[in-house]
Amino acid sequence: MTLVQALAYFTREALLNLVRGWKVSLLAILTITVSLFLTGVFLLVSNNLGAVIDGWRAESKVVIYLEPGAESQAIADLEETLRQAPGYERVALIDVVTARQRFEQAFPSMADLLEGWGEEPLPRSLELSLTTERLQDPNLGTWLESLRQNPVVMMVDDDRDWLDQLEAVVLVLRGLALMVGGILLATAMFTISSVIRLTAYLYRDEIAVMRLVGATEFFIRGPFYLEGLLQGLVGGSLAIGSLWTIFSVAKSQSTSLLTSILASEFLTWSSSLGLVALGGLAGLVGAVASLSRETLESPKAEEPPADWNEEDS
Amino acid sequence: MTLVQALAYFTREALLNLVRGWKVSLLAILTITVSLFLTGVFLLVSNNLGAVIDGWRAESKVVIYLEPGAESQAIADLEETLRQAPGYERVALIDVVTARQRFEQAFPSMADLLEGWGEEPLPRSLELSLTTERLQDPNLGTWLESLRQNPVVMMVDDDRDWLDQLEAVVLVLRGLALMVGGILLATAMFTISSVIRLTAYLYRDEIAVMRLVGATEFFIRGPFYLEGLLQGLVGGSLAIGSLWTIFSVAKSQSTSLLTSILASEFLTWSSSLGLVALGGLAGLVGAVASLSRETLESPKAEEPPADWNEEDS
Amino acid sequence: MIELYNVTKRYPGGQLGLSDVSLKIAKGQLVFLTGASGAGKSTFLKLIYCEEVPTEGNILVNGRNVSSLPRNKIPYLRRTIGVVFQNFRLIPRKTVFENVAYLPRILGLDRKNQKKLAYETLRQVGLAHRINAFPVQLSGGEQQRVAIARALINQPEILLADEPTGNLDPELSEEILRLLLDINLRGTTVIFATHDRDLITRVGHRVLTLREGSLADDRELPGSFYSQEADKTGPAPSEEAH
Amino acid sequence: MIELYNVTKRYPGGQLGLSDVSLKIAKGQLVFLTGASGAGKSTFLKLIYCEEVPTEGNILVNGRNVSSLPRNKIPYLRRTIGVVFQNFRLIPRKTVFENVAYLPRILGLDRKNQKKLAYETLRQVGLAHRINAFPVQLSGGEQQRVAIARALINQPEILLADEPTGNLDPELSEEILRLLLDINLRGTTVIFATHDRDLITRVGHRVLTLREGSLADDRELPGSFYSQEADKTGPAPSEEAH
Ligand SMILES: Nc1ncnc2c1ncn2[C@@H]1O[C@H](COP(=O)(O)OP(=O)(O)OP(=O)(O)O)[C@@H](O)[C@H]1O
Ligand SMILES: Nc1ncnc2c1ncn2[C@@H]1O[C@H](COP(=O)(O)OP(=O)(O)OP(=O)(O)O)[C@@H](O)[C@H]1O
Ligand SMILES: [Mg+2]
Ligand SMILES: [Mg+2]
Repeated sequence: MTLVQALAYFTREALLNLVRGWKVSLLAILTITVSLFLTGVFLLVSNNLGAVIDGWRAESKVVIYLEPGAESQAIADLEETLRQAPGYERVALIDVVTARQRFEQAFPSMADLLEGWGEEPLPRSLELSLTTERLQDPNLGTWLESLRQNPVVMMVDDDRDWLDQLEAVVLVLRGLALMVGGILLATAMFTISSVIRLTAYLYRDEIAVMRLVGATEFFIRGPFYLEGLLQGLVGGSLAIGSLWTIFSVAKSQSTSLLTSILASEFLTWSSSLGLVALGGLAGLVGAVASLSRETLESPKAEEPPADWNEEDS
Repeated sequence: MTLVQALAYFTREALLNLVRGWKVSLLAILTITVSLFLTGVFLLVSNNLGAVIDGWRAESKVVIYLEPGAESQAIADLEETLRQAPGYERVALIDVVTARQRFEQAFPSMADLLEGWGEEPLPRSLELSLTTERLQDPNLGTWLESLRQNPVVMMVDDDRDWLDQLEAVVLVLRGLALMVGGILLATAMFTISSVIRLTAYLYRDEIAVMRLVGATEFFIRGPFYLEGLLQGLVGGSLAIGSLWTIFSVAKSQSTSLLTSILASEFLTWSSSLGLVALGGLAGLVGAVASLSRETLESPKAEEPPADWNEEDS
Repeated sequence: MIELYNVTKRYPGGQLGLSDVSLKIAKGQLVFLTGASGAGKSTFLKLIYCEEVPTEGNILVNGRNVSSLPRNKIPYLRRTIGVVFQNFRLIPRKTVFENVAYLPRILGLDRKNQKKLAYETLRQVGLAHRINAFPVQLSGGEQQRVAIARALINQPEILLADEPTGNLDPELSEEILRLLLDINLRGTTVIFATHDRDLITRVGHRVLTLREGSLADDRELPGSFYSQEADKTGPAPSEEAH
Repeated sequence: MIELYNVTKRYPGGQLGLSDVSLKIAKGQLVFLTGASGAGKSTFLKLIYCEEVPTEGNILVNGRNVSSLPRNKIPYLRRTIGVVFQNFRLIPRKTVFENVAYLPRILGLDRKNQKKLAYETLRQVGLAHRINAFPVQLSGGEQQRVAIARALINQPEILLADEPTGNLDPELSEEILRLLLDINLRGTTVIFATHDRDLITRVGHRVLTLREGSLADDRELPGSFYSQEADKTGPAPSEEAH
């Protein structure tokens, strides 16, 4: 039998098994679907949350308050220094008027307060935007400290508190993500291999008979492996399909903060295909794992005897 | 056969089945363990996160800035009003000196700034702590607005922004919690019933023989139900046990922010027992569900015939 | 008393199992059922213990119409019928003892009496020494004898034996036959489906012959082995099986 | 050529399956294997096709020691041996055709020839009309004949038949016997385990008798049915089974 013939045989057998044992197959497929759906939901939410957090990060700025009497040239020099700095993205000068406007906007009822103070009640400042990488750079602190040595700089407010808080949230979320994701995947694999192992139990008499009438392990296992693979692929596709359906409905029906955060973007094509492939892999691995333990009471090989009549494939 | 005898019979049969089909039982138990462990991890993390958030909430205060020239009597009256307010917990007067100290502590490099301003550069304020329920009360806004009418009040800073942000985070977390938790539970139930259904397939010939030799459904199903229940209870206990082990190790080994947030408190006794009970219930429901479909090709009842020789239990 | 009125059984695939069979079997009778492979013997028996439902006609067992028996009453019918299945149908996860004592057990007999009864019944089929084995650990004939013991243990009103000696050597077949005749003498109606013409001609009694589902022949054969009447004095001697 | 040298088989439970059996069966021989229930007939056959491993002694099939055959070589041994199992062992999820044509199929025979071969073999056992049925849809005797057809389809070098006529009526038994004799005439070594003394005495040939695992008797019986030598001219006439 050629390999092509063998593959044709496996396919036919696997499809027949799927159809004839459709109840069990359905169970296996649905289990895979549920596991992968869960993994998919998790991926989706995690990706979208990640995007939200990245947005927050990008908005964070370093504010450099300037001494009241600082000269324009000194400020321009400072701006130039900032432009040369690593991770530089943008710098903007907030003059006295803008600063006052902002304060009045943010705290309208406290506007009177400014009246009592001098002619420059709020200092001018330079708002520096940095790249995300630079913001996460542990050396950033030292550099900001060095900026403070500049005589025109009164104070540097580097959003350190805010970033620290954000950091904590991100850490918690990523930690959760890793944990839940890992456990989910492990569960999915475990469930799938449980189901396929049970299926192998279900058909162990059948397998024993095949052995007794002279089938090699290749011909016995092939169809089961293919069956596992097919179940996994179908399960994965169903998972992606239902995830997409729910995503679309959620997105079109609701405009709440929650959905906008959690369901703004669907999984990429490669993630989707990856999930389906993962299903297939899980099914295949499950099948291999569940059949590998099945040992036949056979004589231990003491010496390799002469070949029997023929070998296949 | 009395009910006690029947229960003794079920127990013996169920235990025998568990032992004789130990591979399949182990598979079922481990599946339940994994599902419930996952649910437990989720509960644990969610509870601890909830506690952290509640802590943040409790710290949030309403700050009532007072007009520079406000009289002590008027302030005392205002304090009294606040004490009468619903959800009142604590009120503290922050005088000029304290306000200044706080500012200098928070922004040491900006301390000079205060020099240029008048003799009361920062206003006095009343810090009002409210109960969590009151803070979540939608009517709070109106009440705070009414406070502003008071002539001694310059401004009311009610942490609305901070609370809104917190609200969003809480909403996201609770939403995630509900979703993941719901899906997890559904998966656990589904997995358990899949496994028990497969077990029923595995033993369907056996069940058919029991029917053929005259066993009633009561005697056929009883042991299976009990088996499911036992599997669920054992699975649940294993889940709680391993969760506790991991929790203890994580708590003793690590001092990072993540573990301090996620693993500060273990599940309560009632949650733990609830999880074990849930396992038992899942096993039982799985068994019932998986056996209910099994129909026997039997004649349809046209008229209820006279009783046969005897009835049991 | 078993009565069949124009009973036809057509299987879902279109196969004719039984075709328009009418007959009566009196209480306490011993009846041989014979016919070629596929003639409908097993179908006939399956209809009586309600494993299959007739497509047409009615079957009365002790005056009750079993073809319209509600599902929850079937177990009580089956408890009055002992069946030796052609393919044995032992429960693989139960030992010989548990298989044989299954019915007494769920009827609430205490363990000591279960053991006693099972041992006694297994002794009669020559298998007492294998009481704690599992079915897979038995030879074909041993499994068949376990199936016979299970059918006999509860002293059923009706005994349906489907080819109960197919896997037994002649000596054991004789033993089993004597056992069934014995039980028949104690009042149990026995229907014995078999291909063994030798056995039938030696025993005699009523012989039903099926051919392609129809009742081709229903006659009383004079037996030479030992007849219902002649043997009231005690069992006939025979060589031991082992 | 099958050779047994002091073969003992003790089952894990302590049961003695076969005890110190030594014998040779020449290529092309027809051998009857008989003995009481539990005497070790099935064990004897299982050892030859490697379902069980001997506890002691060696078994040589065509000069190869099958008791120390590595697991991956066993299938190739089994393909040269046709086995009619005592409990049939049909694959429930496969049709009669698929069961019978299983080995030709995995050996790479194309579908048309599979069909032809299966049909031809099933016709010989009188089951061609049930080719698309599933095993559960067959009567006991029909299942047995499917098992026989499966053992014959690949024209094995050795045929092991474990009680192949236990569920068949005398006419069919005769047909099957003639089939096996025929195959034997074409060079296949046949070991035929049976309780049917009648059949053995009619056919003759070599008869092995087991008693509690030991070879109690090994003799050549003169047969009256038709002997290996006398029948080279063609099959003897016999009544049709159906
Ligand atoms: N479940 C089934 N589905 C379809 N056809 C069936 C089924 N069971 C039996 N048959 C067919 O019904 C006919 C009678 O079968 P039955 O088992 O009653 O024969 P039998 O007399 O017991 O034969 P045997 O001596 O071989 O056991 C046969 O042709 C058989 O193929
Ligand atoms: N798997 C097993 N485990 C333990 N004991 C076994 C096993 N298989 C067979 N035996 C025992 O070995 C002995 C021989 O069994 P075997 O099946 O060879 O008998 P047999 O001659 O084929 O009998 P029968 O005519 O009843 O089929 C019997 O006593 C049987 O109980
Ligand atoms: Mg039959
Ligand atoms: Mg045997």
